[in-house]
Amino acid sequence: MANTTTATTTAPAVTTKPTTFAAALNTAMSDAMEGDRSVCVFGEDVGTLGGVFRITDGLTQRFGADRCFDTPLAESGIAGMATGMAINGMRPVIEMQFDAFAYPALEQIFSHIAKTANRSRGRVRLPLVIRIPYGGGVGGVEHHCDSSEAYYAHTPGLKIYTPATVSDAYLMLREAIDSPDPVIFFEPKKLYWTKEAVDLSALRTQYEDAAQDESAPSAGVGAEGRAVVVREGTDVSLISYGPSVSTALKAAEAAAEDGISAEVLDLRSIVPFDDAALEATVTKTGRAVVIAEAQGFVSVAAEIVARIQERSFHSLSSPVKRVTGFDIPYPSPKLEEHHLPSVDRILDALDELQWED
Amino acid sequence: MANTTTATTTAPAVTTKPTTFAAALNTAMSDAMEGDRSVCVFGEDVGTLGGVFRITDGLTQRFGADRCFDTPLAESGIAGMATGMAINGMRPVIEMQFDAFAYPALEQIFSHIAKTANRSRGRVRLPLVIRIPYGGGVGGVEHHCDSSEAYYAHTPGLKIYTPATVSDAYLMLREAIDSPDPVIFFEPKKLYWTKEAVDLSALRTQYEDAAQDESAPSAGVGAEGRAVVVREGTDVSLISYGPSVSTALKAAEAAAEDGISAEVLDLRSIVPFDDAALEATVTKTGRAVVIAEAQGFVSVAAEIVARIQERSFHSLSSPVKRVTGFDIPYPSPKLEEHHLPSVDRILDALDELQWED
Amino acid sequence: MTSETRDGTPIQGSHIKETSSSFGITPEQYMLPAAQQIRMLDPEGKLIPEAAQGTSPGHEYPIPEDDALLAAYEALVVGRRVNDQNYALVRQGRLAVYPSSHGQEACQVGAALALGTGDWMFPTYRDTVATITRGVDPLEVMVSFRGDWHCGYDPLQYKIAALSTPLTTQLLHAVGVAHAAKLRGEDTVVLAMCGDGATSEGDFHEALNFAAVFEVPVVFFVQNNGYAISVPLSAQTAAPSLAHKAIGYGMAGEQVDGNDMVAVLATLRRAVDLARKNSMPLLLEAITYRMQAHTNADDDSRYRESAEVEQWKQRDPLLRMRTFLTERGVLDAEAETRISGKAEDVAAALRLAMTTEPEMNPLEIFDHVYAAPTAQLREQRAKLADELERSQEG
Amino acid sequence: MTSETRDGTPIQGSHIKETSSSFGITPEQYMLPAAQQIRMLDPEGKLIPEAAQGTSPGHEYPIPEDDALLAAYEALVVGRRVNDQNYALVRQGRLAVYPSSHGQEACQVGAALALGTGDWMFPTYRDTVATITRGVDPLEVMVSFRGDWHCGYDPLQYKIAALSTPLTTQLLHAVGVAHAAKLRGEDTVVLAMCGDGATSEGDFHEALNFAAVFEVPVVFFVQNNGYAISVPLSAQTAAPSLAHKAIGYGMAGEQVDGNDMVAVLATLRRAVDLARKNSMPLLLEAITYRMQAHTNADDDSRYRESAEVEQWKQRDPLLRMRTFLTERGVLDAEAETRISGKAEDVAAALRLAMTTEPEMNPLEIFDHVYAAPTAQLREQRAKLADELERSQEG
Ligand SMILES: Cc1ncc(C[n+]2csc(CCOP(=O)(O)OP(=O)(O)O)c2C)c(N)n1
Ligand SMILES: Cc1ncc(C[n+]2csc(CCOP(=O)(O)OP(=O)(O)O)c2C)c(N)n1
Ligand SMILES: [Mg+2]
Ligand SMILES: [Mg+2]
Repeated sequence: MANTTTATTTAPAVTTKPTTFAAALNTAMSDAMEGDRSVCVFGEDVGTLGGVFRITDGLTQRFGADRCFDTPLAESGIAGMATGMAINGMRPVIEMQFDAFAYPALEQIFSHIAKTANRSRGRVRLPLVIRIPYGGGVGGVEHHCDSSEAYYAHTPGLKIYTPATVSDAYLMLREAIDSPDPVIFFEPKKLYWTKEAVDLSALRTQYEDAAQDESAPSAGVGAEGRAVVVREGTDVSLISYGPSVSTALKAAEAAAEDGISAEVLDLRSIVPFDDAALEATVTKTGRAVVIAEAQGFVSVAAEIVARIQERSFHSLSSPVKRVTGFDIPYPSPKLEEHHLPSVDRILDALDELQWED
Repeated sequence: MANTTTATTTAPAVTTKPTTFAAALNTAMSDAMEGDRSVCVFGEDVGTLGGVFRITDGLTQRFGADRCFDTPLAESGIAGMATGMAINGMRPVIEMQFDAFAYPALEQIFSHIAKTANRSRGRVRLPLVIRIPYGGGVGGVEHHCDSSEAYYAHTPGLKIYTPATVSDAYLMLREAIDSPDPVIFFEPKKLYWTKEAVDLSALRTQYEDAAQDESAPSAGVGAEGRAVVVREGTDVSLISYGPSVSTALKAAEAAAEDGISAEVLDLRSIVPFDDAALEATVTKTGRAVVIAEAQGFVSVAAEIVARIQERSFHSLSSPVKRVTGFDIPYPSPKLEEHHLPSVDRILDALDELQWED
Repeated sequence: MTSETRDGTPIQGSHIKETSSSFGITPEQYMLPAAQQIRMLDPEGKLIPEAAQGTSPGHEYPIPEDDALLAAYEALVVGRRVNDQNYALVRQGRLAVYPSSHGQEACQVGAALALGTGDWMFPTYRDTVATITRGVDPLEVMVSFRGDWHCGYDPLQYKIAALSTPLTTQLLHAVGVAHAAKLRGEDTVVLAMCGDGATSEGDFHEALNFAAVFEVPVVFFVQNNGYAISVPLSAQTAAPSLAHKAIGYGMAGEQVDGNDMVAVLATLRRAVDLARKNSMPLLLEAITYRMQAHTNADDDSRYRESAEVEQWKQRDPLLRMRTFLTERGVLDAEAETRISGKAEDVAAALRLAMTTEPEMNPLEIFDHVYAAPTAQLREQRAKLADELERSQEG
Repeated sequence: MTSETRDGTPIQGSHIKETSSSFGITPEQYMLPAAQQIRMLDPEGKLIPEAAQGTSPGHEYPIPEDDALLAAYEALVVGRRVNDQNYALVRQGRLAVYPSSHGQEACQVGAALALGTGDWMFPTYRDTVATITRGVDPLEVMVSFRGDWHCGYDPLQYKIAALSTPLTTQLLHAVGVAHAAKLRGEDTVVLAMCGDGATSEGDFHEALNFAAVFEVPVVFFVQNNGYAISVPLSAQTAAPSLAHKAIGYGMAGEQVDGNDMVAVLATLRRAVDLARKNSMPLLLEAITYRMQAHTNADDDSRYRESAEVEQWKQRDPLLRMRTFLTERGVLDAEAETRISGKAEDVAAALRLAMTTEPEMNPLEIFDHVYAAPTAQLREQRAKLADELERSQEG
């Protein structure tokens, strides 16, 4: 398992050229396919077209149509076939075209993918990855912008990863593909074309060296989860994941101008959940705001709030706040700005944290 | 809308004979069918057989196979056809045979049933009810004991009701059928054969009189939710719903012997959510334990904890505790006692509520 | 022993047996599509001699009357103009997205014109032109493609469901609408539309099966335009044809040249007729072609040769119909002028409408989630209202 | 124009064309089931003359060798004994639940015996006997029905998936197993089982379509036992037969008398053979009957006449096979004694095992959810361990 405790790579940043989140995902898949013949990629339009977001671009050309291929248009079929292939020794990486179009696969995911290892007493493991582009901010029409992570996170037996940076896109997808457990891999659509100066080949070496080094401590997301503090602060903790991390960072910057020092925690994996990191930051700051795009009711954000109060109650100087989407169907492109957690809304939440106490 | 603010009926209890939860549900459907030709009932085995739990027993005989009928074995089909029938003027009441067997219908439920009113700007409403037997405690095998309410509760556009008493089984199902919104109606399996001295014809009169009386204040679950305090107490609030209410009541009784006065709140509707009742009880007691059968992670219980701390933080003397199922697939009949919230586990939680403070 | 054949199967009880025997053929012959797709106009727009129209016993279709054909042509011209206008508006950035049915207009028009006013239609995101042809104002249909959150028109008023995006889900709603009508004794026919790719989804199967078991008058109309985004039909199915799927449900299937307006209208009309008369479902597969990319977000050069597209230009439904009607003496210069004038008016109205931003009240996002907003939504609404107020002040 | 028929459909590329032409028939004739269900033994157990076996060109089946038939008979007798023993154990309250395949044993046995050791089987909750026949210890299979949380046996060891309860989901897993094998160049055949009711689920459609498109050797074996709990086949489908569904996927379908051990084995063997040789899927529908209630929780008197059940007793697969093999001289008194002795041994082992409570460690419920328990699960495990400890003390 790769040692990736810090989100930024330690490789020399001298000549790294800007790399997109999409390229990082694409390279993660092709590196995994290169190293392991059992890794295969399939879904709707992932072959010739390279996916509607082009995340699988070039994989069919490079590895052949046996290893990256289009399926008939049926998501339950895709998930079910992946289950069978994983039973029979493969490591399928499947793509759901958009978040809401994974719903036909939910029975396969809830009743089989999540439960197979358990009901076979650990004899049959399903090392498969379900990639789901999720979230808004891209002007998508209805059914194309759901944040559906809560459905999966509530289901025991699934791991839930969601990267927020280009290097995590690479490292976490490699880790997901290598995981013996099924991983739902949530990709924030709005980050696909963001760029960072990241050297993918350095990351590859780092990941593969660590994976080979049996004696190295497993610092991957593994069984513990591994949140990272992406900005240090002392007054309040902003807890988020995936597409909301960048919003949290911007809010922290704005808050700094008002003299509030906000620490930003990127959860990275929702399952496993990193309670230690959460307790550490909240104990340090005494205040917290949880930020996520999904509708707030019965959401991952609710779970985070519950955990904070259960585990760090006496450290809290004020109630934990949530800044989430409203409890409505995802609104239209023209109105999504009013729905999504925004810097202003986070600042409003900070204002309400009873600083006078 | 019926005035049912208290869970117990005000009708004279003199000659009421013991009535089962199942009979209350059955009578609610047949009363609704009697009063409104657009009400129809369908699903797997609900016709000739009367359902695997016999909840629809006799409806086909009484109302004909046009109004209560079996469908082919396909849950997405059932939910999808119900959607179409509701579009075209009917009020379908459909049965999912067991909780986990509703999963094939989730795309229909999430992407259409929950969203149709909104995406048609309120022009097309779907007055349909999806009845789902749920929860454990009946020695069921795998896939037969899921508590899946979180999936639905997280989905805006659905109402989520779950009765815990025989009279609520009647009144809330009538209300669900009369609701202009789609209602997911969760029936605790383990209560089906419990009996209470309830006079169903008195409840019928009560419900129908209130429904006719336009001037009466709408005291149904309506748009507000309507939790009820089923046992008064002063030291701690036990918050629960559906199958866990009786466990909470037993725990309250046991706690009383230890000198702890526990108030028990039955939420009854998860959506809409009754924040006022929740705030009232927590403000009063200052301590709370949330009890639910479902796995705790990203669950309705998590939401309740989050809401309590958001809204009643300064009333709390200690962190809110959760007593829920573990984060595992529902275990086997022989082990379910170790998984389900038990009186002992609730008492343990009470012990941890920092009474010394 | 023959009576034991196919034990327990209910073919005796279905309308298929009656219907097929009224044609003097076996149920199997009736359910399986004719050996060739039904075609009445050749690619040049000449009427094909009856014997070569692809029909076989029980699969003969009468040619619609001239005025119906002229009305269809008019709708074709308007539909094409709407498609092309919207395509241009997308390129100009004045429209967010538009899945064009350019090349498929004969299917679009046929779908709308085959139905009576009491009938229902269930369209997909690609069926804007069908919706307009049935009478919805183009501006209303375009509401959602402009980026609004609702479907624009009133589905109950037009008896047209909101354009459906989750593939194939709407076919089940169509079955439900038909079933509700049947239970009330109404003879509503429902036309349920989907694409070739969509036939792979489980809901397709469940919808056809429910329709056949409940014997409801639903015409399943599959526009097989060769692709599901980038995926060609050959990667979607190995069936002899999509129409062959009908027999697995005890239903009749037929294949029609979807770029032949005459054949599309003729087959759809008969299907609607049979469905209504016998209260039974049918499956009609129209072979057509998506001339443009899936949507403006798509790049079709990645998965098909432009030569293939060029080839299909030769079978343009509009040109074939124009030639046919002109040669038949049904369409003259005057009518042509009137029709293209009408098409231009529709296009002009679309252009005009797109010059202004649609008016949207952000607070309305809370209003229709439930019949009455919950306390929770009222709270959230108040929060947004407060933000909006402050931002106006600020 | 003929070359334009069925534009874009890939029948040319599939194995169906080759296969059918090797039989000298058209693809359509090959894909559609023979006019009658395949049957080799009459209800009394007499061999039916070849001409009356229901075959038609391309649908002929050779009779399996005598020792294969004797082995099948032995498995039938053991299977029946297991069914009846478990039924009794349920009545005595020593087993929680048991969906019996009493009456369907010919299908159960055929499924197991048609496969090679490298092949895979995907059974449902009703397919205990098939699983045992393939070699799993009856006590292992019964683990879950006794109320444990896991499937008992090791699916990878036996190449038998855990009995599946969510209907039809397992057919897709079967396709995946076959596809993985195919990609590695292995010639594994996968037998995927489901009931008549299960064919209505969307996953049935998706599985057959995926199998046909990816040309994988999966034999879909539907045991049509007339009912899905209380719902008769006539309320499940209006198709001429379930086997007719094959053609909608470009697959061959066949119907067999599921209470005729000889015909079941013959048709399954050929299906497995063809699937392996041509890497293609097939659909086989066996007409059989569920002699007992759905499970012990069911009351079948609510939905069927006992006369119907009586009628089916006349076609008991075991008795038919015994008569046939005895008259053929394959089964003698000695063999009969040996076989019934074996069946009694199996039953005795089952009875003995059920006298003791299964040993279960409650803490194991946390151990297999993930390859390594998460911190969260370790915390919950510790909590339960503490409770258990305290309750032992208390
Ligand atoms: C359930 C679901 N899965 C995936 C998609 C994404 N998607 C939208 S259109 C499309 C292709 C549909 O092809 P087809 O049915 O042939 O219709 P066409 O677009 O060609 O008219 C896909 C995959 C969707 N809308 N719904
Ligand atoms: C998805 C799903 N829906 C419903 C059920 C409940 N159920 C269990 S068995 C059964 C009937 C199945 O009938 P059939 O497929 O004919 O198999 P049989 O029991 O007759 O062998 C039903 C409805 C289920 N197990 N899974
Ligand atoms: Mg298409
Ligand atoms: Mg059956």
